[in-house]
Amino acid sequence: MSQKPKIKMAVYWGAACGGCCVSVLDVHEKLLDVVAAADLVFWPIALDFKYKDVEAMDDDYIDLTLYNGAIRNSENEHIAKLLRKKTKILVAYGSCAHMGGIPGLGNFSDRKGIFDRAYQTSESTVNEEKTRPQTETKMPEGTLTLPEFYNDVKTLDQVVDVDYYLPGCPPQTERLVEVFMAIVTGAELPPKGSVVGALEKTLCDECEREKTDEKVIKEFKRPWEIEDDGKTCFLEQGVICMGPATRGGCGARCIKGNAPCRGCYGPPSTATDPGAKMMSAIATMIDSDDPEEIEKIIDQVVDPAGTFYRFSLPSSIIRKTIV
Amino acid sequence: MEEKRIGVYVCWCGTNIAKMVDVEAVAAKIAKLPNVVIAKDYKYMCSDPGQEMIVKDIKEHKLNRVVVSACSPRIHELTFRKALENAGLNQYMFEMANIREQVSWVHDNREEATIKALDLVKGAVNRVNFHEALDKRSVDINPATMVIGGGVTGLSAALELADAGNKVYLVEKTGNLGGHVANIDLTFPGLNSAAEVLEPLIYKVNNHPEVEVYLNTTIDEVFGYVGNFESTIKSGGKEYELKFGNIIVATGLTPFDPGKISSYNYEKLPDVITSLELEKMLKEGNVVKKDGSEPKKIAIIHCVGSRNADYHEYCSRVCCLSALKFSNQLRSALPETNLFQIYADMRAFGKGCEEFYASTSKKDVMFLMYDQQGDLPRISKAEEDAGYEMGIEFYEKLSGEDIIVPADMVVLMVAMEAHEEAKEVAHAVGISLCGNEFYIERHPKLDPVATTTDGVYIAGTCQGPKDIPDSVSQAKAAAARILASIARGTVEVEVTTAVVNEDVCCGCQTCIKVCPYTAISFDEEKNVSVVNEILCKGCGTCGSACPTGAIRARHFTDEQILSQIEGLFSKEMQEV
Amino acid sequence: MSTVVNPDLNAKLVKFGNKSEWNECYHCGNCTAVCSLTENENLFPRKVIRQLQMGLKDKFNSNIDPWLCYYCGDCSETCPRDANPGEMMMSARRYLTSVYDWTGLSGLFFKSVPALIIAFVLVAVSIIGVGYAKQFNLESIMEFGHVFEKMLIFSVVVLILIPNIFHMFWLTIIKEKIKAPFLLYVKGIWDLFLHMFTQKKSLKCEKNTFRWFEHLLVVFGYILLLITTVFLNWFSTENTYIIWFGYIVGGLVFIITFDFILERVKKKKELSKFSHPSDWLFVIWLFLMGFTAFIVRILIDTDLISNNLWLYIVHLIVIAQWGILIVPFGKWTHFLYRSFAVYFANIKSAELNS
Amino acid sequence: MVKQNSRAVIFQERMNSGLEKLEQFAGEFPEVKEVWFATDFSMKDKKSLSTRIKENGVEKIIVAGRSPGELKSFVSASLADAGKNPEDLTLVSVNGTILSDGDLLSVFKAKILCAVKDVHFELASDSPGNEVNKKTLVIGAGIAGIQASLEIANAGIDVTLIEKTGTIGGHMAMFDKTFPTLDCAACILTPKMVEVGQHQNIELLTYSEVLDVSGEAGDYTVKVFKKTRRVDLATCIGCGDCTEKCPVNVPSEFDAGTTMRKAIYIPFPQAVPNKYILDGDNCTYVQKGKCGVCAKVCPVECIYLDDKDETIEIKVGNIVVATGFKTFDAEKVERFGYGKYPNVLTSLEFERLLNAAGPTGGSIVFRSKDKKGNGIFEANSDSPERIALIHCVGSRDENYNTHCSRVCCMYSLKMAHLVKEKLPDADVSEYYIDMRSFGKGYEEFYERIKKEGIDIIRGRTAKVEEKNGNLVLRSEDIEGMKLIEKEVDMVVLSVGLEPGEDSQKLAKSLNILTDDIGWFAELNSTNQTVNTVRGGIFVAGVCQGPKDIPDSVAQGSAAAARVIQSVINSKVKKGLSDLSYNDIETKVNELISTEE
Amino acid sequence: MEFEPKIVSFLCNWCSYTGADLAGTSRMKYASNIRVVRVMCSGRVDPTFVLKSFREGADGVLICGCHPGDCHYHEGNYKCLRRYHFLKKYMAQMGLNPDRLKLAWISASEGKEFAQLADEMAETIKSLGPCKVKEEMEIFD
Repeated sequence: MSQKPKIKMAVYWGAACGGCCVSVLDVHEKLLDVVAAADLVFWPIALDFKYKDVEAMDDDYIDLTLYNGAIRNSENEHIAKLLRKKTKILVAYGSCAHMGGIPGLGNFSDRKGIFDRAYQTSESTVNEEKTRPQTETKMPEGTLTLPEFYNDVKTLDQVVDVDYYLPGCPPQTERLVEVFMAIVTGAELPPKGSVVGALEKTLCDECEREKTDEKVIKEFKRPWEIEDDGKTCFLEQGVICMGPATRGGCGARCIKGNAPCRGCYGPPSTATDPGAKMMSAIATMIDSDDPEEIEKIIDQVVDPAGTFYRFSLPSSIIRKTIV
Repeated sequence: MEEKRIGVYVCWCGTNIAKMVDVEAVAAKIAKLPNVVIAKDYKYMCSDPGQEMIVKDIKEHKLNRVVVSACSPRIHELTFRKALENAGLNQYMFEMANIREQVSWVHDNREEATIKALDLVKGAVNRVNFHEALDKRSVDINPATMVIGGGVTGLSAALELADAGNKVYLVEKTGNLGGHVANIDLTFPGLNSAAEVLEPLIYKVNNHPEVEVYLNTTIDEVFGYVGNFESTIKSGGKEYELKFGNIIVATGLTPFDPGKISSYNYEKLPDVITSLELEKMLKEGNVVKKDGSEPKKIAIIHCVGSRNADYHEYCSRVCCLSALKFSNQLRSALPETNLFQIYADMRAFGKGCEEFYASTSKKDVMFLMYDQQGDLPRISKAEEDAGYEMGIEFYEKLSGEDIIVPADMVVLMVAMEAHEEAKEVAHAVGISLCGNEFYIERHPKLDPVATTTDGVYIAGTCQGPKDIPDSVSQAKAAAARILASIARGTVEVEVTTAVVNEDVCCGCQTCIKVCPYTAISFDEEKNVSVVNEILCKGCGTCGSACPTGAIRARHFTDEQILSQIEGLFSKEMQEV
Repeated sequence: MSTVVNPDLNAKLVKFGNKSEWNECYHCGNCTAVCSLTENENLFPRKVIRQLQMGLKDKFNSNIDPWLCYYCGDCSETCPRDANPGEMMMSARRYLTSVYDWTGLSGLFFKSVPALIIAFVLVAVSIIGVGYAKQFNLESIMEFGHVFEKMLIFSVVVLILIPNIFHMFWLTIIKEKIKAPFLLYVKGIWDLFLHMFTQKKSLKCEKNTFRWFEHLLVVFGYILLLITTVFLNWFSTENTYIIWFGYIVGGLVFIITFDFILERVKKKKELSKFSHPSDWLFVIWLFLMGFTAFIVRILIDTDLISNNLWLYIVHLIVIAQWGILIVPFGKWTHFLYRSFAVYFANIKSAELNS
Repeated sequence: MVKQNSRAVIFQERMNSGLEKLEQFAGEFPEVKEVWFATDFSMKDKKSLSTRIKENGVEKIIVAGRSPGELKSFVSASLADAGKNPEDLTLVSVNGTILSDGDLLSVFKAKILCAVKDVHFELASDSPGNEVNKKTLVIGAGIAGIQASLEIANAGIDVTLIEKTGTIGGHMAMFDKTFPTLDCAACILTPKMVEVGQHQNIELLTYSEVLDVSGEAGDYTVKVFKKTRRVDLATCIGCGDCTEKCPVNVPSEFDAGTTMRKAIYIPFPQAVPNKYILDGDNCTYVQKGKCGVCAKVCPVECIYLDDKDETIEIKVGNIVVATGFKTFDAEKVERFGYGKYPNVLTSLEFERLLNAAGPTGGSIVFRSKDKKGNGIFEANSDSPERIALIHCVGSRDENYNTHCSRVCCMYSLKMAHLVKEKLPDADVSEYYIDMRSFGKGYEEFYERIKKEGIDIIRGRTAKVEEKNGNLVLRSEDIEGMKLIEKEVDMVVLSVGLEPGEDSQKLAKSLNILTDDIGWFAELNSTNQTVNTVRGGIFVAGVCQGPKDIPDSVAQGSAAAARVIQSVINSKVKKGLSDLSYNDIETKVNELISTEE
Repeated sequence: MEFEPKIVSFLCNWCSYTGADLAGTSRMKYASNIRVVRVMCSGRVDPTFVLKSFREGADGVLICGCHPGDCHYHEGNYKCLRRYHFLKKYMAQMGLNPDRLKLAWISASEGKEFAQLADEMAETIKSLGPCKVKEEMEIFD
């Protein structure tokens, strides 16, 4: 292994919580293997690199970039484009880069709405001058710049060409290692655009809860409203679980923790829009033929868009709220 | 991946389409779409030369997909699919755009209609890109047939089939065979005994080695598909598992309840009776009033419950002639009695019927015309000394007079309604009803006995009001279809069923409850759902319910429909 | 007010010659439309058939439409049901004649052939009786004949015809509540006589020209014969002009009536297909009248009359039967009713249109 | 159970024309006590019969006669009055329409036998039948014949379909739209025609006629006259070069004479077979030996001008007769002026005029004259503004045809609608007697048409005359109580249906019966509407009586059912005329013994 | 120019498509804004199709199925009904006027009703104005 030339690797953190970077660190002692096989040429959270170092690199200099986070502002976009240029294999790492993730929920509002809320209307804010972040601020010392806060949140592949997707919020570390090792060992790589590090089948396949065909819902329940025996399928208990429309590969961790799946691994290849698919499936389960009763039952789902598109709003068909 | 080569054909349908849609422009623009190799317009695509043109082009231009933009696919999809097959192309590599029923016939702005037609064709072309070859499967036909309904239609159909040596299960809801004809005394226009027709039929059916009769039996549910149906029926406390290849539905009619028409005072005035009640009296040779005396004046009112939007808009087809028949019989039974026919249009259309009308009119019957859509006649009790029991007051159209018809007995020619259980039977066997609860045929002209469900045929009055000869004709026509399929031995079944992609199915089992035909079951071993393609009728509901997208509704896949939607809006050539 | 329909009127009509085949009528309206004489105010024959079928007796009795029909036969020829509306109209006229006749004899004679025969025989016997009383003296019989004719004409007109016309007037105008100004009646008189003598209206039926001409000749022949015999005393006159004139008109009457009889025998034309006894009587007696008068005058001129007195008695019998039975109660009345019907109809429509 | 000596036979009247023997025959049964005649009783007095019933201890009555049903209610009332079961009564119809010749007497005797023995005649005359030749002949390729052929062929049975004209399709192919759905006739028919043309089990003999039929049920030999087309079906490519060059113009039959065709022609563009025909009767070469230009220009040399007609023989087991109808000749009703006034049209002509594939491409125009004075229709002529449609022309009229033609009301409504569609401002009026919209969806269609601004007037038009260059029609508006004298530009006569010209001849050669009008007689008007008196010969469609398309189709299929059944059984049932009295007597005894 | 909306209409093969054909055979005229997509059953209509239609530029979506109880496949139309209500709620949340989506029952005999529905739908959408989804998504991309 050591005979082989080390690959060059970058990790970047866009609009995300940082969990993904942490998940890289979660490889623990295996990090040593990684380091043995790869040179980390750019990883702002762990090592001190400057953008201009990257700019200075030749094109395709980097062998592998794990980009996590969505595209929220001009900086995210700039770096994404820059890394794309310098990288052979660009991996959208984690739900945010993959589908928009939690930051993607920002698409329920727009820049103005977010700024108003963050800098004005939130209960703890006092901002009588109505100050807002500006991309340029002229100071005596010169001009200060901030990245531009975009109106919408985008996924990585809506900005640049992506080679692989490694889903999860965060991705299972084991999966990362598998993928990484595959690249390092020069194993045959899946076709471009594939989702790696996840199963083709959805979560139910991994889920150990008992499933029957008795999926009829008379009343939607929140997880705390049920007395969970840890064995029965959540859907059969009236709890919305995104499992059926979400790729497996995570090891059904949430389920094992007696929490329903929220869909961070994203849809299988056969479902274009996981939210719509799940909405369809759940609606089908409603046990009523009476329009009024149906509406009543549906009203128990307070936030369908947020529920079904928790991780995937910017990658869904209707990517944002229409104003 | 094979190269997609699409041929598009735009039909003029004479002037039907061409008048409202610029078919030449549509063809010219479509020709520029990606993958479209050839786009033509022609006067009648469905005609022999039209079909030959497609066959020729498929061979010459190596087309592997065809779009025809013409009338409704309900009319000609099969025609063109056959043409494709003749050219050696899989028949599912075809899509139709309906620019007649849903464009040229419903719009009156040529420009808008052309834009719409263009959109629809674009949709079809986009869709056909994703079509895949599906192979027809044929299944063996179970030569047994279930006939539902033991009236004259059901009996005739059963015998026609059984006489050819095929098993027939005849299921009758009541305790007797014969249906409504059993209550009829004479038939028109020949004044022959109805029993002479019915009794031999019943005799033959009861003594036929191939016919099993189940009385007092109803059908709850029928499973399966053409050639291989099965059902469990309960008869006489026992359950029978029946397997059969075809079904003839002949559930018949129910008479209209004249109590709904208040001005007739049915059941309030003692001697206002229905045609059925008179039929019974004639059979018993005893036409009398409720008080036992002989009526001196009898009036017969036509169109009771028919030809009036408040009750039924349709014509019940047999009442005019039945009423004339009654006149003849009453003249024979009560020679001195005054007879009145209160009618709307005399519909003596059958063979020998107009002549029967003429001969009846010689028998001292007074014909009076009323407006069956306007103020209906009012029947009221006459004054004590009037010399008659009831007066029927209405406007007489042929004389322009308001008149009162004196009557001791009034006979109401009640309309035919679809049987009250038609709906349940329709559900059990999977056929549809038209607006007035009669069964809908596959094609009102060319396929009056077939339904949209293969292997299920309708005959007799359950399809619409009919007299005995027409019902029997239909029974035999339905039997002909079945005999032909039995003679062939196999039947091709639809392959546009749902299919599970086992690589994707996660075993959540959402789909299982969705299927109304219990065609989906769960394979514990593989942890996937499995579609029984023979039971599946291809509705595609499971495909929409499947959260993973593992179920594909063949020929109506997500991909196909989504691309069709894209096609509808594709920016190319929006303007005409 | 609604009228109660009456299925029995039908049976009544049958006795007036209607074979009841009109009940086959299915009301296509062909007869009315094919008729050249029908007008919007007087729709026939279908409406008349309808009234009969439904037994709307009052309406029917007040209906003058049957008189406006001149029986060209188009309706019967083209009737799709062979309901024979033309003949039905004829029967309707007979029936109406009996309705107008206050004595009721008209109805009796139309309906009952025996009654008719008895009446004819009675008249003949009476005349023979008179002859016997006069001891079969030619001159006194001829004188009696002459006076008798005048008396007969006067009494029939005064006692039967005028009251019946008034009855008709009452039924068709008064009862129908037609209130026409007097002037209209005066204005219409010319038309009345015009139609009475010419039957001008029947010319509207295209096929009728020849028949109209024949009929016109008979009418004039008959009237002139009447005048010549009754007022100019043809049998006794010496005036050569009158004698020749009498020959001409007498001949005219019997020749044309002979043709009428032939036609009825041949049954070729629609109107001659069916003949009621009253039709036969009418044409035959008209013929006999002309014929016997003609022969009697020849006998007078050849001085053979005294040996053939019986012939004059026959002539007188014919005249008497004609005058007593046919004129007041038989088919002769159409001469009056038709023309009055036209007269009344004109007044009616003038009133309705004003 | 047959009780001795307890029944009476009542004859409607004294029998005659060779049937007198029946009276004696009926009296000879031990079961029969009395033979009476209806004329002996007063119909107005029930007692006149009921006392005789009581006096003679009669338990059951058999009524025989031309139309015994007319007596039925009187007799059952009398039975009831006498305290007997009113349903112990059998009607035996003894009338000539069952069999016109042959052994009439034996059939009637057999009927009386059955009635006396309490056996249903239908059961007694049911025979197992003869061996059947599987091949089937269908005569007439209109919609009924096409339907029957397809049904039979789809069961895997070989069918020979004979059509008199050069193409299959019949009258339906000439129509524009069909009521009440208004889908175009071509759209629903041509695919069926294509299917017939391509079906491997159907042999199509167009331009052919049946000359003679011999043999018996299950084994018929049919002589077929094959008129020569003079064009080779196999090689003709349907290019039309020949037609272009042909100098002869004759009225086109397919277009009901509304336009001209050449002597070498194709009936219509969608014809099956889609090949040309040389009409020898009108071809200059055939008639005079000159011309022959078509053969010269034919690129594939498929025209054989000297071809001769031939007669072939085929053997079949079953025959389905579906020869259809001809329309009433409107010239017979002189007062409508058809043939005299150019713009009085028959409905069939008008149908072609409305047809998008017709001579005018679907535009309604006045009749014009071509160079030779033929009255034809040309697309660019003026359109009429006032059109009247007259129902029941030649139907329901004792001067012409007594029967109702069943389809005219509906097709007239359809035409009125189509006129409104094509000429929205046109004044369209219709004159009818009774509106007979009886079928599924028909009444609804009528209601719809009523709302389209068409004058639908109850009242038969009496005459059409020309006044000042206008057509004037005269009708009574019965419901409006007025006379109508209406000026119109065009009059369409809704002509009725009549039996085809050769139907009598065909009936003779098939040895089957026709009714008074000439329609083929069915065995039993109630439930044997496709059977004839001869086994293995079935009738379908309008040749049995006027019918609309769905009813014709249903009957075509019903006839097919009979054929398929016999082929599956390898046995064809005998017809009534194939059975003798003894056959039936044997069967009666058999039935009685199984009862016991 | 007046705003001419485009409306995608999903019709079930058995009732509604036949009903729409009937409108044609009866020559009833209606607004030309409807673009029909035939499905076997209204139960086949996946929310994805509806969202996709808006995404591609539809201003309204009309789903038609058999009347309750009349579904050719027994109860596919009920499945559709449930999805329809869910979709409406989702649409409201996404700033799409739920009136842009309509579910109606059209039987095979209701040609007239279909024509009326088409007209009504066109009117409704016209009053709502153009749907901005496509525009917004184009800006987004």
